[in-house]
Amino acid sequence: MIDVLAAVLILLGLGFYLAGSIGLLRLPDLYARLHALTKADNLGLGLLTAGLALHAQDLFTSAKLLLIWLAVLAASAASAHLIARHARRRETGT
Amino acid sequence: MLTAQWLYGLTGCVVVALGLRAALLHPSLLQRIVAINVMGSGVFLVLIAVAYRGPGVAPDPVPHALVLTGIVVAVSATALALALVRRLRAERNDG
Amino acid sequence: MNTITLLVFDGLLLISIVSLAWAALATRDARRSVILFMAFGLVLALAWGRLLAPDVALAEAAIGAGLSGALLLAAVSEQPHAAGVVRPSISQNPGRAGTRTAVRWAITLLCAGLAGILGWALLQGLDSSARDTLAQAVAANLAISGVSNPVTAVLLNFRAYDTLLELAVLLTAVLGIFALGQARPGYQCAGPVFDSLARWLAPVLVLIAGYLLWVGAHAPGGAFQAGATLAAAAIVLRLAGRSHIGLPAGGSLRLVTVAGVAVFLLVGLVLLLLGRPFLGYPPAWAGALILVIETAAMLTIATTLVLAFLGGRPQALWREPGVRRDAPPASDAPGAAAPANESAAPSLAAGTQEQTRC
Amino acid sequence: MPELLAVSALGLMLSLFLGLLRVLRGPGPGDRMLAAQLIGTSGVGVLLLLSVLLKQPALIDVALILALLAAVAAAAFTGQAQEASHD
Repeated sequence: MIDVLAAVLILLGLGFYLAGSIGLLRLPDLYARLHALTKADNLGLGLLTAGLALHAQDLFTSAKLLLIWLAVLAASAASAHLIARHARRRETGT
Repeated sequence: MLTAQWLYGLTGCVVVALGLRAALLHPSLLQRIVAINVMGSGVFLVLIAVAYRGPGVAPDPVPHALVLTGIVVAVSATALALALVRRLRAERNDG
Repeated sequence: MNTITLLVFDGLLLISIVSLAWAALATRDARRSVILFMAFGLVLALAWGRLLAPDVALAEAAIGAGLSGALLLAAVSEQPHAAGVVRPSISQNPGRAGTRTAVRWAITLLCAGLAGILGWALLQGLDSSARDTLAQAVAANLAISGVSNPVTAVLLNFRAYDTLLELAVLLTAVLGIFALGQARPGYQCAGPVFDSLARWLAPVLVLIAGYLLWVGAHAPGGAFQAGATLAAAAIVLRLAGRSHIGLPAGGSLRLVTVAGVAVFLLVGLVLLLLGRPFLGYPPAWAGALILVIETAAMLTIATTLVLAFLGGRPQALWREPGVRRDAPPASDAPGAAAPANESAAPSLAAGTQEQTRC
Repeated sequence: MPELLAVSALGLMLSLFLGLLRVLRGPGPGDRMLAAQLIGTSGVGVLLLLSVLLKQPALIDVALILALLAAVAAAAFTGQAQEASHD
């Protein structure tokens, strides 16, 4: 039962990853791509780590998986903000 | 001979050649430093491929230790080279 | 993983490695080159994981994909224009252009030939059966090395000389950097978003560094990976515009910079005095001695990498002895110690006296 | 389960590869950094799956370091971008 749940989570995560990367490739401009990337970062990796945490034997591993997700989440939020601001500054020429 | 060994090893050789060519020919000093790093990574790829013993078998730890040392030496050499570039630029601006 | 899946996986990974290496070196835009190089390091970390080299993967993730990139990006940002330090052109004379093209082709062919020879030698070596003697020697002696991670055993016991000399190389690099100029001025504040990120990222990195140092005895990890992670913590604080990045000032900074080599040598010499070979640990003590050496090495490696990121000698290092020399004549005044402290405190910023809170 | 993990690892490798195309294509530095971020996140996923597939629990630590340093890289990029816009 837990294995099935883990499998579903991992496959869902994979779907978000692929959607995010196809979006990054196909969407027209930086801001739209920024939007696509967050799908892969937040949901894709989140579902993947959730699935693997169910699969993991010990609590320490699960805790590390959670920390990985939080780290990527924070890094992607901060860097999306910084990249967008940087791009805007370049556009407005300040 | 394992497939992964020669596949990764030969890729390492290609990366060494790419790095060496750019280190000799690239006009920018900074990118020559990048090129030397790429070249080093190619060497590491060869060494780790040689150490590989197949899935589920413990690899040879000696090349791993060599590569670890190599990575740390490479970053310190890079730092020194960047300091040299910085100084060179300062001297040129003065003159 | 079955054979076909693995082969496709390897194929994608190797195409990524080669195309990133190519793209990083083909461009004339230095910043683009560095971003591509960082991606290259990241993909390499996957390759190390795939080839069952997690120790190397850890170091690559911390150094190759992280710190080298940060060092190079800091250097790029200082450049007056994105094209990098372009060599003065040898000649604009069109007559020479033909010769230059010929030289380019000759060098390209030379490199291709070298790759061919290297590949041939590799395949010969992989075919020969007389190998694994070192791996067997490591496996046979692992029990008396004091640690159970074979890579750590090689680095700090069987081939401890190499690691000692490696630390000496690091020290030489730091001295070279010191000799070349002053640390670059600090960064501007990255703003509240990054500041709050740094606020929790730095302590987590310090924690992970400690974990990697400890776990290195029996699992992948060790002084190098821990040192790089610790350095990353300081660099995050630096990038967030903090004035205190945890670097000691003055004499302590010198001590930490040489600690790795010093402790290593001290252990070796004491063992010599006790009648053992240089760095030939007694098996009962090996584990503890390795941990002591690794702790010192971690601090030295972290300090070295942070100083490398600063790109020159921090003013703290050179000013502080001057302050001490001046201090005694004025020491009858009770406030005399205060200015000395004041000049030492901002010097933690390593060359950025004008740093303010964000 | 191993088959599923292997296929997922392959899928994430594909996602990384698509990110690679965006890195190579650009056009702006922001796009490249974004794509590098995707390569990083996919790489973290690949490492997590490999750690189970190859029975190498230490690869989780590698993924952790990569995830933490992704933030450092982004900061280094924007830090230098700010300086570049300064002059």
